[in-house]
Amino acid sequence: MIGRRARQIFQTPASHAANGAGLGAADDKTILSVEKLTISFDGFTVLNELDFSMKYGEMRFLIGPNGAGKTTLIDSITGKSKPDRGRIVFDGGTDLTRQQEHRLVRLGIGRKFQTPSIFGSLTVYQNLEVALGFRNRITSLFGGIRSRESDRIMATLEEVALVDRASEVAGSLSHGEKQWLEIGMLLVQEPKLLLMDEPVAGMTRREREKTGELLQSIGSTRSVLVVEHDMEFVRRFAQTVTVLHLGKVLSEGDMETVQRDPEVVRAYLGHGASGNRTVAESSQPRRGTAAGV
Amino acid sequence: MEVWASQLFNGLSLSSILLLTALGLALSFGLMNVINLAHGEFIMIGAYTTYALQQVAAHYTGDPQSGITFLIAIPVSFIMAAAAGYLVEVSVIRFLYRRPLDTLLATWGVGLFLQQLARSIFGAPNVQVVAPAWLSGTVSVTSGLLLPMKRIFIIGLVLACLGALYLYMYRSNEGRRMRGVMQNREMASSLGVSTRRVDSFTFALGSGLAGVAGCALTLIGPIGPSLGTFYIVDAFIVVILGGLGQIPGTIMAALIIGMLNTVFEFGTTAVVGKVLVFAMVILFLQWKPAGLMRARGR
Amino acid sequence: MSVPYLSKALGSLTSNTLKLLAGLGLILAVACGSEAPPAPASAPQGSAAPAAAAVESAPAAEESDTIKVGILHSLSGTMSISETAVHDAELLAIDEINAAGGVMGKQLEVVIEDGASDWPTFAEKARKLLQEDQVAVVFGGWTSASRKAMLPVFEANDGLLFYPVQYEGLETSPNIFYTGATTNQQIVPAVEYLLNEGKTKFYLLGSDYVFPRTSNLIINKQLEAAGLEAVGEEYTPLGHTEYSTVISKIRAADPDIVFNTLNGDSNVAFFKQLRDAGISAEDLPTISVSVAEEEITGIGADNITDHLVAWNYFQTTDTPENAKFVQAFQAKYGENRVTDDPIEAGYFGVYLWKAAVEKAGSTDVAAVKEAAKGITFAAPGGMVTIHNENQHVSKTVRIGKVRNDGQIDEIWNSGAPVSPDPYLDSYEWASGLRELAQ
Amino acid sequence: MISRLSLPNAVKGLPLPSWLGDVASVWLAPILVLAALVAAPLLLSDFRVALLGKFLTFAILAMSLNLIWGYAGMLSLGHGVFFGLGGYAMAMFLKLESAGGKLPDFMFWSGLTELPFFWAPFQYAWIAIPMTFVVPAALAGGLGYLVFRSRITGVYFALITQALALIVSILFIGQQPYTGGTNGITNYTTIFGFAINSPTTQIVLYYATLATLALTYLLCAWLIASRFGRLLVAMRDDENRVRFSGYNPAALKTIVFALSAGIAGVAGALFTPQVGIISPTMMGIVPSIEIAIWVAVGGRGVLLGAIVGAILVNGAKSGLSESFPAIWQYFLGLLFIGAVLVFPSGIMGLLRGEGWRRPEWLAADRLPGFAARVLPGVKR
Repeated sequence: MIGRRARQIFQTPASHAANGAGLGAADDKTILSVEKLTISFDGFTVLNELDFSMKYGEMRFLIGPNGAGKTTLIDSITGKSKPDRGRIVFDGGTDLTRQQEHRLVRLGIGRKFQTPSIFGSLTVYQNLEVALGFRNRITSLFGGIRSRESDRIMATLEEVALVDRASEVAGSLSHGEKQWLEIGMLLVQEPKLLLMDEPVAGMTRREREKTGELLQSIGSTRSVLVVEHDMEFVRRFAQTVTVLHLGKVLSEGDMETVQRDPEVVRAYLGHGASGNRTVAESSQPRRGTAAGV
Repeated sequence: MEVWASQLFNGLSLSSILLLTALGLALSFGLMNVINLAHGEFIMIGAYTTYALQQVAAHYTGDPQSGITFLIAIPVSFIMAAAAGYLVEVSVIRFLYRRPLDTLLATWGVGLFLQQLARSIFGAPNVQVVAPAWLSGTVSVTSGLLLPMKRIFIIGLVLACLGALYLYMYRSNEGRRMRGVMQNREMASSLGVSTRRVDSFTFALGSGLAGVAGCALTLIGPIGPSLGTFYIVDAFIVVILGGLGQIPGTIMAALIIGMLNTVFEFGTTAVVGKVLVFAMVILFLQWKPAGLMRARGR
Repeated sequence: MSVPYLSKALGSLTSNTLKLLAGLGLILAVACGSEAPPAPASAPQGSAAPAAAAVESAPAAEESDTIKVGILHSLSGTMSISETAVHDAELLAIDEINAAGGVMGKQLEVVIEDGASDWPTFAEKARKLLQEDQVAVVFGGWTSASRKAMLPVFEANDGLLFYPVQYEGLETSPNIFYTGATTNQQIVPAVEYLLNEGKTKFYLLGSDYVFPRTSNLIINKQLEAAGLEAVGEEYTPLGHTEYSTVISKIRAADPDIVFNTLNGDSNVAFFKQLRDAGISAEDLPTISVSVAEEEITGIGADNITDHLVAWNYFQTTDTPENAKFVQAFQAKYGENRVTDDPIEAGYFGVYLWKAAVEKAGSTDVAAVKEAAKGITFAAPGGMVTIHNENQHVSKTVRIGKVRNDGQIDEIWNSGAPVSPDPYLDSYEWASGLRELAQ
Repeated sequence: MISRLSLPNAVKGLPLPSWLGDVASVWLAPILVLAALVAAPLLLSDFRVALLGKFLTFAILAMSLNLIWGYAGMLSLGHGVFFGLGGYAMAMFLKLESAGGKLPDFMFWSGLTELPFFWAPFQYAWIAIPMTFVVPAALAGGLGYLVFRSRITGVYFALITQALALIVSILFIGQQPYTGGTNGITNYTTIFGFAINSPTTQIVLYYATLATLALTYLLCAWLIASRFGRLLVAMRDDENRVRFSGYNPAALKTIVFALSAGIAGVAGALFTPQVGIISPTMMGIVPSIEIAIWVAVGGRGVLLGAIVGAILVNGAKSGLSESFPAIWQYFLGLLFIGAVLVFPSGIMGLLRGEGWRRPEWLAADRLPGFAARVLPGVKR
């Protein structure tokens, strides 16, 4: 439980300055603009007037100690959590906060979950097929698939290196392969903004490396927001990093700058956790409310 | 006004019966996520235990109305039903954890089996349990407001069960282990708690409470092989409305359903009253799918 | 079809096919079920006496030595609490008849089926008895619903059903003999009795199904004719066990008699809770038409002492036939067993059929029906006579008061058997019932 | 219908055209079953044919439940209601035909003097027969929309549909003037002018039921093989991922639930004229659970499983109750326990040799094992 006093301590001028950069920046280069977003669960404020924005084609890493509100932020962008106040403007105009989840996907927002979320009893190919079909009219659900679509699926499988396993039941894949499959399912939908919640959690070193490269190639063509605890991974692949703490943006910039920010250091140390979190810890499922316990 | 006062009491009394039948379910369904459709048959076991005990006692003492026999029947019913529950858990349920819908089908089979067993042992017709003399009669509050002793006794019994359950769950080591397993199975297991043992115990406890309910129900209702079927659905509705795993929620739900049912039934008919209550519960779940009491988030 | 499950290798296809064929054979075998000879009659309760005599007679070769008869009651499900006893009584009658040389020198062979308290099952089993087993007659049914479900089957297959329970009347099927009371042999005289006793404020309480609703329709007409109106009418779902609110309503309506048409288990709850509420038969008497000695056992005699019941027979009915019947019944099924009206009606139904067959000299349905007209039998409850047209029986109406040992003291009877009048043609206030009912 | 990618390797290795393998593996078993059922009336007595005809309506019903339970993972314990509604719609038509313009008998007993307005349209076959599908589908659609919108799944869905069974059966029993009460609606004389009880009519009804069963099978097979079918399986595996793939699971589930209910209704419509009665006992809690048992015994998620399960369990029920009228419920109880415990993938699973192992999706049930962690079945 983090007390009110602690919260006051961490609301420093520095963080306000960082927020300022995002405010009113909804120009045509901004794909996502979160404005004064507040969410609370059972009276505990998880996001506190949060301001945050991202540009087209940008790959952003989101870090912060436990209970900082990272997953809640992603939840609210994807419609899973409804905010108490504030707006989330996407792609030049749409307010996301009152939309149903599946509509947000149709707008072009894809989300990867912490634990791989795939269809275990369908084949890898069929997994992508289901993901691809989301824009179809209901009537076309009853037909077979077209060759153009088949090509798309194969191309995506190539991208996530699962071509060989196309006809295997997805439930039999390794953990890392499942994560890639899930990423593949997002890619095949060609989203404008991709949200990834700890994509390398539970992966081996080699798999992490491969995933990082995959992320970079994805990030070159679209906007990607990655929540990650693995600092080594962040250091290796991040360009811009946003630090979230107690429901506010604490610091923003490249990894170097952020790491040197005294507020950030204090936030991590003050919370009793080191910057180098272990993989095991970061793969623990967490909900915003857990911070209250 | 006496009509309303007596209706209030009727509502309370119905609530106490609902709670008594639902309490065991709140454990097995609420805490273990086992849909035990044989719960009604454990109630039946309690009722027949009371009957059998009374027959035996009457045979030796010649006095079927002995109040002592009935008092002894309460713990004996608990033990018999708990033993049956333990057997069922060990032989069937334990293979089905994590498959709640399958527990539903299997326990349905168990229920059929137990009903037929009762029919084979005690015969198909209803049997009778003679209520002890001290439970007959009424307590008169005013001249027009008479409260049946049996109803008061059942309300007291429910309170006693709740008290005992509270003490068990929060004051005993066994109960602490149980709560631990229910909240985080893996963690409890890694701390050396035998989750197998706790599962069997919890299920037996839930069945035992059904047995107590069966014993009490002999006072006011029929005692036959299909006795359980009269109570099981209402009990499930109470647990669902209360919210899974929430004993306080179950208590609240029993009170609400009992009161509403009584009011509706008084205002309309028994049939319409029942339908209205179910419809309201479904509508309520639209609004709050988790029931009255939400389990804490993880 | 989902591919990963289904597409096993083609190589194993042959063996799978074989297995499937075996499975199909199994299906058909089961569907053909017991083409084998039916199970011999055996008492359903473990406690009961040995099987009916002589049913072990060799099947096909000497088939003309036996006559097959069916018994179809609910042996499982909620209705089994009432129906098993009737089933027992019918078996007793068949045993007695077999022991005495059978019907026309032939032994009766019983085929027992379980209606399972489910009406479509009654229809299915009735069809099975008639078409597969080709039984000469079926004794069975309890609820009106089960009779209504069986009726078209008996009519289409030209079978014969003896139905042993009092019912709501308004029915005459050419293929059914009704050995229980119709309304003018139970409900109508009961209301008349109560009116004569000076009761004016009737409260009608029943389970929510056809018998109570039709009965109350008739009672309301009857009260109307007497210039009265029921002070309350209440129905509870079948299997209802919570009566405190209903009792509050009754109290508020302040009747001087409750006319009770509740069914089965609900009676147990109602009477226990009525007594708990401090209402004795002295304060407020009830008259029940579905509570007999068997039900009283389950209710507990002390809970229903001094309340009234209307029937055609009580275990205490003082006839030599009854003394013999009660003794035989208890000898076969146990000292603590009781007899009651439907049990008696089930029992003498078998004898009525025997008499008709012997008179007709054949088990042919048309011949038996013709011969049955006017046949009489000295039943435990007194003389019964099959009516010439409507195939109901004349029986004596009795009203009794429950004793604290569970037996019933007769306090009034109709003197002579009352002729059955299922459409109440002979009552002016009931005019129009027949036209509308047909 | 089957994507080439998913063909098992063993099939690829054989010198046969691959489509032949597909056809054989997918269609051989159903064709054999169909052939047996077509031939059955030649081998069986009238009574057994009528009985088998009843089982076939149960097979259709089981298939409708299998569609939503076996594939989409939603166990409805209210399917008896939909079956019953279809049966009642048909019964209303038959009763009006039999009454020949007069008021049906039970209405009179209950004090009605004229036909209720909603009964009137059912005298026309062209309204009554579509209604056997439409009425249950509409009820399921309405309830499904409410339930799925609030993301009620799993155990909760099962219990809510069970409550539906209770409410509807109480309502039907209570509304005697309009529904015939406990008795239900019975005693029909003719269907389209033919005597309903004549052996010829019954044989025609049998084949009509068989044809409906075959059509339903084809419909389900086509659905399952389509993208829609994949989506159903996908929802069973991970509803959240379906939602975050841009679909609206509530809409998809409502559609399939309504479709399933409609099929159940058609099964009920075929049941009524063959058995000669429809009553609220069919809509209560007990039959609805039994339907699930048929599917479980036959094999969940296998189309043919539902058919085999329905016929076998009901055959066993009839056979056992005929041979052991007093104690047959022991066997039934044990069969149910065994079906779940010993061969969870059902008879079809046993036949395919996957016998005692259980399918992956069953072991990893969608519901978290213990309720103390967030509520099972309710995704918030």
